[in-house]
Amino acid sequence: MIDVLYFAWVRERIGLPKEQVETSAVTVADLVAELVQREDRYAAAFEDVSALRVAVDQELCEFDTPLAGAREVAFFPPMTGG
Amino acid sequence: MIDVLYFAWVRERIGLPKEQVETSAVTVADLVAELVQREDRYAAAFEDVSALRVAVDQELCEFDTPLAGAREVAFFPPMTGG
Amino acid sequence: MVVRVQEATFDLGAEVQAFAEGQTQAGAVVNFTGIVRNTPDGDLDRMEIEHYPGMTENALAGIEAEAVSRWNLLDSLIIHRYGTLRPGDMIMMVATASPHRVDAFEAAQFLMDYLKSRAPFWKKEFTTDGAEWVDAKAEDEDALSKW
Amino acid sequence: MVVRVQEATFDLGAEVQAFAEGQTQAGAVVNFTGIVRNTPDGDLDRMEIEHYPGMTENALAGIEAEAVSRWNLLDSLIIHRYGTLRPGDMIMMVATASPHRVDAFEAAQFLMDYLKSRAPFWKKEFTTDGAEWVDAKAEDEDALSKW
Repeated sequence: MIDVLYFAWVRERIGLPKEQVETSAVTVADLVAELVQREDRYAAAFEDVSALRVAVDQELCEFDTPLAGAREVAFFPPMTGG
Repeated sequence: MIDVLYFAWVRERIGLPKEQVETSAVTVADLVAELVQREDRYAAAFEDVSALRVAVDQELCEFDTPLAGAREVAFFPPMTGG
Repeated sequence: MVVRVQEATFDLGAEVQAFAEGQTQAGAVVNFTGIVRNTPDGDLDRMEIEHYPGMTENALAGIEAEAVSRWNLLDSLIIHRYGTLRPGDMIMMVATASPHRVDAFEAAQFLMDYLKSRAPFWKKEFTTDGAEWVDAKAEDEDALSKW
Repeated sequence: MVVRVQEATFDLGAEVQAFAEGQTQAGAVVNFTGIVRNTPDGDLDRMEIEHYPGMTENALAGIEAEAVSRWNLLDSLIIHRYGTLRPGDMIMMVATASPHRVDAFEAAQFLMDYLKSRAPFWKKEFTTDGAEWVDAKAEDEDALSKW
């Protein structure tokens, strides 16, 4: 079980801020592939992963980052702080 | 007649902040040459003009700047504002 | 070295004064303040800033630690708000203190550049035309390459 | 666009707050504050700042006008003190307001670089060892070449 978080328009498209996912995905990309299979709203959110950023356990990382031992994965658009 | 002003260590070496000078100097450098002839304290202040800055009518300028029409000339070391 | 992420507004004058007064070794204090700017049409009702609690604090502390390792910084402060903000409201501030002005300026610019693109905040603008997420700017991403 | 040359201290917090609050079009406000730094030995009793009344105001206004011509500045403020100052006292501040952070930062740095070497102020330090005029730094003169 892994916590999956969504922010900004990713959250809006998927319709929830956080969920627990039972997965055996090896990398972030594998997890995305599993989610996209579920429902159209996931497919809509992950339509263009180049427009997304991902954090594993609150650290920015890449889509090929392994998920071994990860407790929390977050997907969001590029950040607009400041 | 022209007002001649001195600041910082130039003022201290010459011993006064301001004086009126009767001069027919054509340039700043001519005025410096006249002053240096007067007394040792002027010679001490103008010993190394490369260490000095000059303003004519409150505008920074060069030692070869003409004095025609000038009302005020000021001599001082490089500025240390901020 | 302090990071604060908060919904409440902050008293800019009091923060800057307290930050500068605490500096006995610093000759230079730089402060940047970000303010909610209205749209060119002047039709911005509000901005909502979402963030990632936990990661936000970690990311800002990490950016600050990186600045400390690169410049001669005696102190720094980052305050960033989330929630609903109106035009003219203060969004955030950074402050840096150093013996020398170049360090204070560069560190503040570095903090701002990283904070823009690497701290997990997202802005949504609500105008009379509707609501829209603010897009990240390519120039903000490019700004990181100079550090 | 305001220039103030004064002997009295200034209330940094109040100045920064008032400056930032006045900005309805600016997204970015940058403030630099210069503070009297003690000597490495900690033996600085006081600093005396001399200036050239009249020329000082003109030089600062000229530097400010130059900044306005180069960057997208909505507002700026320069306050510079003269007279006797003690370690920890605030010497001066500049503030800039712009729609964009790069303009606000660069204009503030430009103002500081010019003010350091082109505004007619001179500092004398009084320590337990005696009094000495502060020498201009080559790096301050060099800083002007980048603008």
